[in-house]
Amino acid sequence: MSDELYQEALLKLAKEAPRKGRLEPNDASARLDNPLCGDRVRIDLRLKDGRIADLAHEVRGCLLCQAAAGVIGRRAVGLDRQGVADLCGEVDRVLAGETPAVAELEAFRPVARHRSRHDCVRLPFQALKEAVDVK
Amino acid sequence: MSDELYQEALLKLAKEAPRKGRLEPNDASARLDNPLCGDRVRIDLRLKDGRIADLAHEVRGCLLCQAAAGVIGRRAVGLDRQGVADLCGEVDRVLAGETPAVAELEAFRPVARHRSRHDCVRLPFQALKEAVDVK
Amino acid sequence: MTLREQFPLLVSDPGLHYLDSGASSQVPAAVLDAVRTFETTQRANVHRGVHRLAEAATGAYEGARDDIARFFSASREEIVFTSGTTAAINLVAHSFGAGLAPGDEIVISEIEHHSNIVPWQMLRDRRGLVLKALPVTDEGRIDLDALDRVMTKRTRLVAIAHCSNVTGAVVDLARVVAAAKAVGAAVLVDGAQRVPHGPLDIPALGVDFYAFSGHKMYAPHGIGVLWGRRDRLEAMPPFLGGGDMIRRVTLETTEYAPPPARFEAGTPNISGAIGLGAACRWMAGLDWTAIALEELRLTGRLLDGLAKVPDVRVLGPLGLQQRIGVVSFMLGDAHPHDVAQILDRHGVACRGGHHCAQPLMDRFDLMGTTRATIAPYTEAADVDALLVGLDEARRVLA
Amino acid sequence: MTLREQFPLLVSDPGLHYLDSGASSQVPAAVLDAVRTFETTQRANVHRGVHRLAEAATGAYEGARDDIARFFSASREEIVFTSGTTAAINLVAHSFGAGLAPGDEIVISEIEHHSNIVPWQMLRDRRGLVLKALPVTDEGRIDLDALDRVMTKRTRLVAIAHCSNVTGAVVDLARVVAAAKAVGAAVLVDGAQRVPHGPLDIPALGVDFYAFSGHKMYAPHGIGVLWGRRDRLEAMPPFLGGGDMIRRVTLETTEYAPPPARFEAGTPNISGAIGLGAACRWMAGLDWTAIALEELRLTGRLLDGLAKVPDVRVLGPLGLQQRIGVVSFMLGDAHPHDVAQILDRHGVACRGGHHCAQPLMDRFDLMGTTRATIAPYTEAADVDALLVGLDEARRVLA
Ligand SMILES: Cc1ncc(COP(=O)(O)O)c(C=O)c1O
Ligand SMILES: Cc1ncc(COP(=O)(O)O)c(C=O)c1O
Repeated sequence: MSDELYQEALLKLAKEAPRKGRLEPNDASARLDNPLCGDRVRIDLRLKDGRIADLAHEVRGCLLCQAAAGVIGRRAVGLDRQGVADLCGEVDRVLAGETPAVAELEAFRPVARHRSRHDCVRLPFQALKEAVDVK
Repeated sequence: MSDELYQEALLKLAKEAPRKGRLEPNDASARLDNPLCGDRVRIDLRLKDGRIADLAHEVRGCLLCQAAAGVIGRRAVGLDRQGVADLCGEVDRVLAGETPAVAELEAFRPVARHRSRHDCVRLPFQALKEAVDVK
Repeated sequence: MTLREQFPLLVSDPGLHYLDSGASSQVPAAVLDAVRTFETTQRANVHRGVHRLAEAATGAYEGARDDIARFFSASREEIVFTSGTTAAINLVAHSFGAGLAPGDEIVISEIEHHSNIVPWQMLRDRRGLVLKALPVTDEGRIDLDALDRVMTKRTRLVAIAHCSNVTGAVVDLARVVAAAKAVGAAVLVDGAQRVPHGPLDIPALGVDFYAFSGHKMYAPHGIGVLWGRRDRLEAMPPFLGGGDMIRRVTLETTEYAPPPARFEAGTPNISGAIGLGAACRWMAGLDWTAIALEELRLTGRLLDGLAKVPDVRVLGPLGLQQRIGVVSFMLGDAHPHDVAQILDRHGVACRGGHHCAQPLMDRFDLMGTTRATIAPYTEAADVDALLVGLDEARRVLA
Repeated sequence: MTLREQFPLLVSDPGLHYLDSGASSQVPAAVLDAVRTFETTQRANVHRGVHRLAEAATGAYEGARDDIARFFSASREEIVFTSGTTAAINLVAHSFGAGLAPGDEIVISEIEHHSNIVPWQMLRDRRGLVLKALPVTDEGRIDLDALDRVMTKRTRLVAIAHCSNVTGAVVDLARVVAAAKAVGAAVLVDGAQRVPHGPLDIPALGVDFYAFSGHKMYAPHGIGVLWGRRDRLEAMPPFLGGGDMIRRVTLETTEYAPPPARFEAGTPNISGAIGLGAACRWMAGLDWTAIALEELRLTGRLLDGLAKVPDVRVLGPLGLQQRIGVVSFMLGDAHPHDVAQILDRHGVACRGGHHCAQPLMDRFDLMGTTRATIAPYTEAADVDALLVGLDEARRVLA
């Protein structure tokens, strides 16, 4: 596998991220900033029986951050709190250089070697976690 | 000339310093501390027509400081403001490694090489200067 | 030896195009050697010892203060060692700030680094002051025409960057000083970005405080200077309490030492100060007319090159007047982190982000910029490598 | 290689008997090399860059935080880098102090270093607090029996030295913690003199803050640590304002980052932190059981030798229990500067003076003491040279 950060798969995740924008009204919402780079992420959720029924994400950040939001747009609907925690765990695993169980996260494997970019990937997932945890 | 700090001449200046103690009442008095080593000097003066008529010095400090007070005890009576300034100038010269015009200061020549001790020698002279200047 | 050859890191990594000197410069062997000499032949604590190592350490430390004073045409009593620009500005915010009254006004600008914003906000909140900011022009300069409007009789301090760490713009300090003098305000200058670019007569600027960091001017991290006009420093209470800044301590009360010791509590960064002194001596030996010309030439080359790249927009002056070689730009909508990351693949070290100047980013509604800094050791090949890298960045990110 | 052989300065100056480690220790090659490696292969600013040098610098800097945390059994979020003990204590005085109300009480002791006195006096004056001091026994220990009397329901903080830099006495922190807990007060420990003498589980002490300096524990000057219990740090406002300690800055207001970043404004002393991390790794590799035994043996040799010199009086515990190898003494009425100066002629580096502990000097009505410190690299020959030198000092000064 190439260690090239900006592969087709990652660019696609970023550019074709479903569920961009805001969700109004929503049941839960979280906004997070990365103070070092100024990236900002907002996640809005609609919940039903403890599961994510719908969501939207708004990212002002780099491609890695956008691509991470792309994964959320594809994967997070249907998850409950535990499911979100598991997804975040998978993100940590891929950033530690391991093979993720979630196929879309494969595109982030080259990021493992770039510690300064880990937070770019984590930010949207942290926002997602905050949003489900608030509720 | 030996570069030995604690020569007979210096020890003698310190031990046999005339005019130790306080002068009460006095016309002028100055107390100075050296914050780095905690040395403390007090100079009391009686003045007449702008000249030092009598003085006393109280030193809580090292031998160099005591010896410097000893020079003052021997030399300062009779000096006016300018005379005190000249004496202080001589002290600076000897600490810069030059030959002083005042014989007693000869004993301080080895101090020139020990910058950390210059202030020990200067402190009593500074106090003397402050005392005449206050007046 | 060429200038570049004096930098061990640049020599050992010839594929590196280091254009991030605005964040931290590289360091010449002369400075590294001065530090190592201290650590291996003179190391001891300063001021309080009479043994030969303590004498040597004190001599080296105070000698560094002399070297720095000489380089900036200042006197040694005006050189206060701090851990950097940030610490120097915070010192003034506390010690000078202790004399301010509710309703007093402080003027900064929209272009400032967070280090020259946050300490004043905190002071404002502590003492009930008013904090105002000079706006920034579309060209990326502080708008000095606004001085008339912003300065009042309540203005006590103007705190302003000599050179912007984002746009490279150099401010006309004479105008600021005149406006401040007119209302009796003091002037603090954040010189962090100015000092790496050559000698400076600080007292001649007519300002009251001048702050800078060693790590941007070829010296170690963790050391910096607050230059203060003597009467200002003498009038100020201390900031930090501890050893070395006292005249006499009892359990009840403390008498403070005169400046600069009053503001240097605790064991100082001795090796850092020695490194900064060596950096000043090193800089003093260079031909700054030639270097300034070369920096200008390379800045021009960079600006010309950027002008030819589609989608690139420069944030800051497009000309070479009143600017240093700090050049910020945007590549279309691409995030500066992604741009910097791709440049890195070409060995080009640039900084991408908000550069600790978020209010300026807000002013231009930007997430950040990519920033390249021209330093005395920069060569045309470095600039060209950046331009080549940008081509790839465009392909990938556009 | 013996331990001593790892210290370039000691190797290159075999006639030196360095007994001034209480002021600043010497530094092993492992630490110097770590710093040089940073400066020549990784130098860049941290946190804000994505290029490979910035990545390497950030990795080395944050890796140092990990090494330090591990060495002190702490977690990395609790390790705040400062420029030294003095800065760490001032940080607490400002940030923790911001939560105190007029009439609240702070307890220090008569044995403290100025660094642990003056910041509290300044805080007292800023906020109308009451500052109390535990007395010192004739043996040169903090009198913990006075805790009952001095502590009240208004006591908010006890700030105390783990080991005295004058008498070498080690305080029974468990008693202090128990007394503080009983009234709900926090405990700050000045660990400057404790940390050079071996590993320590800081969280297990039960205290709230622990401050120390790198330069006394085999690391560079200009770096130190404030360890703070996580909940304490999280509850505290920042001290210095600037880059890196923010979450978001506008011209109007600023949101602060979580600890430890909240307390690390500005570009940090990167090489210093890396040096301190290397010092912790170096210390972690030593056999501290053997070293402690040897330090004890040499301290005993010194105390025994001093007991045989007429006119010598030791200020501090005469036994080896609950003390480190910091030994202070007076030679008749001789001024400690004169004693230290004569010792220097024998290659013996001792400190003479008030050791930034004037209240303790006042307590014993002394101008100062001569102080020798036993370190891991101290040998019997060093102690013996001191005793020989003292003989001459007696002849000259008596
Ligand atoms: C007990 C004690 N506390 C505090 C300090 C101050 O440390 P620093 O000067 O490194 O800030 C020292 C040493 O000077 C010390 O021995
Ligand atoms: C203009 C300006 N001011 C202040 C600073 C802060 O300097 P330091 O981080 O060294 O304290 C910087 C650099 O970071 C800067 O570029």
